[in-house]
Amino acid sequence: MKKVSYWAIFKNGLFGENPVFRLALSLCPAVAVTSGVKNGFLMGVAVFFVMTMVNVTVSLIRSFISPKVRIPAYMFIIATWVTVTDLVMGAYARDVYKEMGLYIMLIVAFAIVLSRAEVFASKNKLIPSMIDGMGMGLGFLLALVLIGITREFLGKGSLWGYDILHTRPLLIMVLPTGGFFAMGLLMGFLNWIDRKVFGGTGASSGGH
Amino acid sequence: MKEMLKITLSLVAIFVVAGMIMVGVFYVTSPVRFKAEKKEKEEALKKMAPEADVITEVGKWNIGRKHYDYHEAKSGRRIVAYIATTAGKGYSSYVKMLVSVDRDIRVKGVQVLDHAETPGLGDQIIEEEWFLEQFKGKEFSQLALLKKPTKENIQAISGATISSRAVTNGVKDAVQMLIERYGGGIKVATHGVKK
Amino acid sequence: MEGSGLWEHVLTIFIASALINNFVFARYLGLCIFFGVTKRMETAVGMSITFTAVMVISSVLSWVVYKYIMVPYHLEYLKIVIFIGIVAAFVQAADTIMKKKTPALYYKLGIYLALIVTNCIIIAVPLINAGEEYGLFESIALAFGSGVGFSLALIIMASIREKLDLADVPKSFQGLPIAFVLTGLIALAFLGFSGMITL
Amino acid sequence: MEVTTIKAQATFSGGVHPAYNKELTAHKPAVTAALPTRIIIPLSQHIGAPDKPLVVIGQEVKKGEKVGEGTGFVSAPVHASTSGKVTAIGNFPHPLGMDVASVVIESDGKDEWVSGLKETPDYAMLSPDELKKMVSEAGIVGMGGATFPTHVKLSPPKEKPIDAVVLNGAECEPYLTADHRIMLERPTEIVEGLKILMQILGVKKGYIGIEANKPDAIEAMQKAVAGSPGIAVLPVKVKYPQGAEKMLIKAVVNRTVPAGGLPMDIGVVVQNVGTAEAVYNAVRFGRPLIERYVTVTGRGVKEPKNFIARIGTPYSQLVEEAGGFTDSAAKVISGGPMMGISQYSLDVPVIKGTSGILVLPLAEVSVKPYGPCIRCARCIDACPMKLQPSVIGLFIEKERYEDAKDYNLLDCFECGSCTFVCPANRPMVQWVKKAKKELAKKKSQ
Amino acid sequence: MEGAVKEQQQAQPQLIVSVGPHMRSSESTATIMWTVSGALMPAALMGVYYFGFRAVAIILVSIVTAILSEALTQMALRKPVTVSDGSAFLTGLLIALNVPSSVPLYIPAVGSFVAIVITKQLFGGLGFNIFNPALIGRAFILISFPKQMTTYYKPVMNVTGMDAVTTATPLGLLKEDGLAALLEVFHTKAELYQHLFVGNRAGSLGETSIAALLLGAFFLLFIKRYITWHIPISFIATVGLLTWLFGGTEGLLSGDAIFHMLSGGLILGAFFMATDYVTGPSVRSAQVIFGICAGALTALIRLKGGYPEGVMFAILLMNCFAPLLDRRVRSRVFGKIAVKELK
Ligand SMILES: Cc1cc2nc3c(=O)[nH]c(=O)nc-3n(C[C@H](O)[C@H](O)[C@H](O)COP(=O)(O)O)c2cc1C
Ligand SMILES: Cc1cc2nc3c(=O)[nH]c(=O)nc-3n(C[C@H](O)[C@H](O)[C@H](O)COP(=O)(O)O)c2cc1C
Ligand SMILES: Cc1cc2nc3c(=O)[nH]c(=O)nc-3n(C[C@H](O)[C@H](O)[C@H](O)COP(=O)(O)O)c2cc1C
Ligand SMILES: Cc1cc2nc3c(=O)[nH]c(=O)nc-3n(C[C@H](O)[C@H](O)[C@H](O)CO)c2cc1C
Ligand code: SF4
Ligand code: SF4
Ligand code: SF4
Ligand code: SF4
Ligand code: FES
Repeated sequence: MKKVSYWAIFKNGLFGENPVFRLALSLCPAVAVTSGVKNGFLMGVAVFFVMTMVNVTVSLIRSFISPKVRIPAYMFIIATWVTVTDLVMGAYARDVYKEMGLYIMLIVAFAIVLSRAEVFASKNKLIPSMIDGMGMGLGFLLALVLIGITREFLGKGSLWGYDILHTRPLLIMVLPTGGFFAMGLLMGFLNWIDRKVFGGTGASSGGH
Repeated sequence: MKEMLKITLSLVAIFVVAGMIMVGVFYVTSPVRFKAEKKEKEEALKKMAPEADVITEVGKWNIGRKHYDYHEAKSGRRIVAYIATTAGKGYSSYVKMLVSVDRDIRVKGVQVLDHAETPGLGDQIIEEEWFLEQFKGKEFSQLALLKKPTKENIQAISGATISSRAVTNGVKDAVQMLIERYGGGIKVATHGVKK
Repeated sequence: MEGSGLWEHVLTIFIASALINNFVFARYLGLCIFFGVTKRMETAVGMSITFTAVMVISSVLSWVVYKYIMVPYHLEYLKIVIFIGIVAAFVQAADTIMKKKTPALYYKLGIYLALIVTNCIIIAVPLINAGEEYGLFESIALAFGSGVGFSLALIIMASIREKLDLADVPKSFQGLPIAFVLTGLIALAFLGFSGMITL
Repeated sequence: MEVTTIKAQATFSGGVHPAYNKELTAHKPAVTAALPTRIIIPLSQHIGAPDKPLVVIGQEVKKGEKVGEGTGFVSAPVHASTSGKVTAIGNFPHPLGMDVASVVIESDGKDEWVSGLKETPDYAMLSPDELKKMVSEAGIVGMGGATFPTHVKLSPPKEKPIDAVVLNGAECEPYLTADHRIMLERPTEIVEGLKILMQILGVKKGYIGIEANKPDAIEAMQKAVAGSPGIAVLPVKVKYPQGAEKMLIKAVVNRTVPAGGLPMDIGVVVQNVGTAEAVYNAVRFGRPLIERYVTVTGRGVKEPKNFIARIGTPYSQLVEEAGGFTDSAAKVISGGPMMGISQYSLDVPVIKGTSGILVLPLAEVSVKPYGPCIRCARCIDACPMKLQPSVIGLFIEKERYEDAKDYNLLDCFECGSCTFVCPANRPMVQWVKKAKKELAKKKSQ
Repeated sequence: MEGAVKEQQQAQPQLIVSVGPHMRSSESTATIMWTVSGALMPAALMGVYYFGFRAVAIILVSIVTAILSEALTQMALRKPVTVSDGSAFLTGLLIALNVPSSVPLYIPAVGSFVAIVITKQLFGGLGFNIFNPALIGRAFILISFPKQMTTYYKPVMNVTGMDAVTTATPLGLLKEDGLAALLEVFHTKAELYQHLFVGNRAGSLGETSIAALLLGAFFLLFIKRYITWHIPISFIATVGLLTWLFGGTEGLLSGDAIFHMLSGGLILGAFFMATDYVTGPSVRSAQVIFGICAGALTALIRLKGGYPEGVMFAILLMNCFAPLLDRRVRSRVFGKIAVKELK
């Protein structure tokens, strides 16, 4: 395999194949927990942790696990790390957990996690795998924070819970409806920037 | 055959290691979580009667099929408040609350524990502080929701009448229950009160 | 009285999960699949059927395991691992059985089965059931209601997207972005159901 | 006869009401157009394979002499419409658009009939096959515009028994009055022609459907049919495209031609009134089809008129005889404004299907660009076939022909009602034509 | 002779060649849109009469924002600017007619912007939007500014009148406080119906005067024939039937159908918004289904929902289903059935 720099692997997750805006995977939390920046951030951290750990684990045991059973094995590994995250957040981050506990548990079903394990970590050494996991996780986190900022600012006039505008300009943005609007408009806007500024194709590959 | 054995062994190994990790994390975190949950509840109760030094659950009561509990708050030997968990049917959820009353069964305070009302509309029952504040000192007969400014009764938040009613009804149910248990001579005048 | 209360509750859960708390439009679940399979009506219909069936059956299995194994042995904290295991095992079994017994059906719906395990709504149903401590019938009502609601969402979306194919959508918004905005608009319309039922 | 006034409202569902503008020429008796100096006889004046020429350059021909002969069953011969010398055989402009192989005859001014035309006063004694042969030899094709060879229509397969002949005197196209005039001027010939058609097909029932806006024609035809058993004149509602055969059948005999089917599927043959007159001439006098009624009209000519014109007469001559263009003349249409075809030049000749030459002034030419479909459903209401032209149009615009077909594109007979009513001015008919071509191309590949 | 023909040819004008039909009806998209706007004028004028100068301001702001949004978006997308077709004007006008007279002016402006940019232009512009732009605009501002959007004034009946008193709409009164409260305000049922009919009651700008709305609807239905009965009549009749059946407090058949049919935005919605060509089905039978379902949803929301008025959400929900209806219900092609029978 051609040597690719760690930075390139990392950057790929952030921009080129941003899990939310580009791969369009794991969209549910992108809408569900982003009515505020804080929740978006913490969800991002949880995914960052799970992805990094899953990639590390899968990379470590990749030579040891038979390809025939690799999918169930990966699923099990993912479920393990999600359980760990769930337990930890349930104990130490009570207020956030109350609001988004369900979505933390649902990380187990995020296609992005399994697909990175399968596409990257199962074929790469420890360090690149870890970096890929971190890059993807961070890309996810960034996307969530971006959406969170948009929605919280427009919907509540605050950021991270700190009241800035002292009014709620567009309440709808914190409702599901607003989440979808924010996602769609941001995605379209990013595509536009990509096309105009970077000359890219500006397309989101859509869906699963 | 050897292949099969290898696969099985490797899977078992993963199961065992992962299981150990989970069990380990569970043993570390579960006491923390348990304590945190307990503390949260205690703090919530404590807020309802800051002057009390012990708050003890003394019984259960029902609204429909749901069970709620009530507590006595004592400062030393003296009962300073009765506190009940309660709920009222709101726009899209039951609004769960703690209600505390003093020995004359006048409302001391109302605290919303949990709800899923519409952000920006229904959640004004928390955001608009005057709303819960106005319950203080009200006695049972005053717990009526009005859609106009009032000092005597409870004023609804405009645009969130349904959530306001949820709170009022929940409080009323709890106060009525507490009157039945502790009220002695207090009359429960239900006529003329809009529900 | 208690009995009729239960059935009323079951019906309430069903309607609520199908319309008011619709997985897609109100709970933001199943979005990847939702956007993925609604480009064409056929796939949307296939997915609807497969999903509803898998959801109901796997939630029953999960309920049994939860109630009779996990709760008695205090293994609730393993619910993520166990539920995903149940779903995966069930899907695998369904795949094998269908391939053997009803190849025609398998040919139609088999491809969707493969997509199911990495979908959050399948796993969300047993998790919600466990969280709400629902009984068997309530669990089924939630699963079936969610399935019906999800199917409704898929079919509406597919029909709209087919129509949208003919429209001149600005380039940057073609595909997923406009689908998101569209979903937002549908969710806005579905707010009309809000407040009808309190759970 | 059993003509009832209630039937006057007989019609189909759908259709449109364009301004008819028939008053320009309706009251004007047809005049015989002057003998042209040069006559162009296209070898393709019918649906089906083009004829092969029977003459060579320099050859002298007589009026009524066959100059082109069909190569297959679905074809019809063409005849010289005056006497003279063949001066050219080659491609010449044709009112349907492309250049077409044609025989050009320089008139000798004598206008001599070919010898040997056989009169048959007792034609009622002839067998159907003999009659059919005469129709075929006379080169008669549908004169309602479709130019389908008439003898082919008169030879339905055995398993499709025919029980009624309907003559089409609807003339629903705005402006045109050729059929109107022929019904006023030659009613007996038309009725005799109808009887011949009925005899050929062995049917007992004949109908003549006429739009209710031609009371004089209805009266004339009623007089002509008086005493002829089994023949009725039926006034039908004034509405475009009342004259389309499926719609006329619906109105007159209240039968529905199956989608994708033909009138003969339900036992009906439809012929234009002009066709019936030509059939009579062919059978009674042995004369081939060499002239027809042509309306030259519109506010782009100075004196709108009805003509009896020879096949092959250049449009320019008829326009001249109608007083020439007005200053504002801008568009020349062969046929009526709904289904007619606009012309690049006036060099094209009158052919067997030419019912009119319409010249529109600039003010009446629509040049509005088309906009997006606002889904107003006017086209759906207007479509006599009850199609959804809006959807068909949207699909074709995106070149999704198969989807358009799924919405019954192929049942469209291009009447133009949808485009007429469309507020967004969408050119559905144009698209339909294009899509049909594309689909045919794909099929042949 | 040859020469003469040549000469004559040269004298020929340049002929215009195009495909048929060579005649077109005189209707255009613009005439339709402007005429529908015109048909709303009586209702708009009554709004001004009842709610005063503010109504004028709201109408102007909505319309101007709608037209500007349309023009600017089309410029940005490098499309021809088509504001003269009147559809943006109509959308703006409808938004104005659908807000209470008390709203601050930026609210209808936001509504118009969302209606035109997000609901219409983003989806490809005129003819391609899935949802009724004016109603999405209204739903958007209702959710975003719930307080302002549910604060209604009593009519002042004085164009410059500003000292308005807030009050509940008749539907709101019925829902929140019951029939008794409603009759407390309007005294008798007859008086209630009369107020509803002439429009002297709280409500959005253009929805209060049933008489004015029916005048415009009559014009569109019978004079211009721009709309057909299928959607509005099935819609209103279904609401009437269901509210009569289930709307009462004394069991079946005790509901007040007339009240429900005359109140809220039903008449405005049924005749002017559910009939939007673009966002409803176009086959007539599908339109009847559309109307009945919209009526049922309206009754359901009014009677069971958390919100007193159901017309807006009912139409928006049916907009979701219109493509499905279009897909399933097609016109019956002439002679198509006969083919089956033949086989
Ligand atoms: C989407 C939506 C969500 C709503 N959410 C709530 C809510 O959470 N709580 C509430 O009291 N009213 C809510 N409402 C408003 C109620 O339906 C009702 O209009 C309001 O409570 C009446 O209050 P008012 O009489 O003071 O205007 C909501 C309305 C809509 C359309
Ligand atoms: C839109 C449309 C309108 C028509 N109107 C007439 C008409 O008014 N008169 C007529 O003779 N044929 C009309 N036709 C042609 C008839 O359908 C049919 O072909 C003709 O009457 C058959 O007679 P023929 O073969 O003698 O021409 C119309 C066709 C179409 C598609
Ligand atoms: C108040 C009002 C304003 C109008 N403004 C315009 C306009 O700005 N542009 C326009 O094309 N038509 C406008 N019309 C409609 C025109 O009178 C005419 O009906 C329409 O432009 C049709 O034009 P067309 O069929 O030639 O396209 C307006 C009508 C009314 C009642
Ligand atoms: C009868 C009729 C009703 C209309 N109703 C609406 C409406 O309710 N809301 C709206 O934004 N536009 C309406 N329009 C205008 C136009 O159809 C609308 O802007 C399109 O949906 C934009 O593509 C209507 C047009 C007509 C002809
Ligand atoms: S377009 Fe009309 S006249 Fe021409 S062939 Fe078709 S049906 Fe016959
Ligand atoms: S389409 Fe033309 S030829 Fe046919 S009936 Fe109408 S006017 Fe006559
Ligand atoms: S008449 Fe024109 S605008 Fe109306 S639906 Fe048909 S194609 Fe569309
Ligand atoms: S041209 Fe075709 S689609 Fe249009 S109205 Fe005529 S038959 Fe219908
Ligand atoms: S994250 Fe929910 S379906 Fe993908």
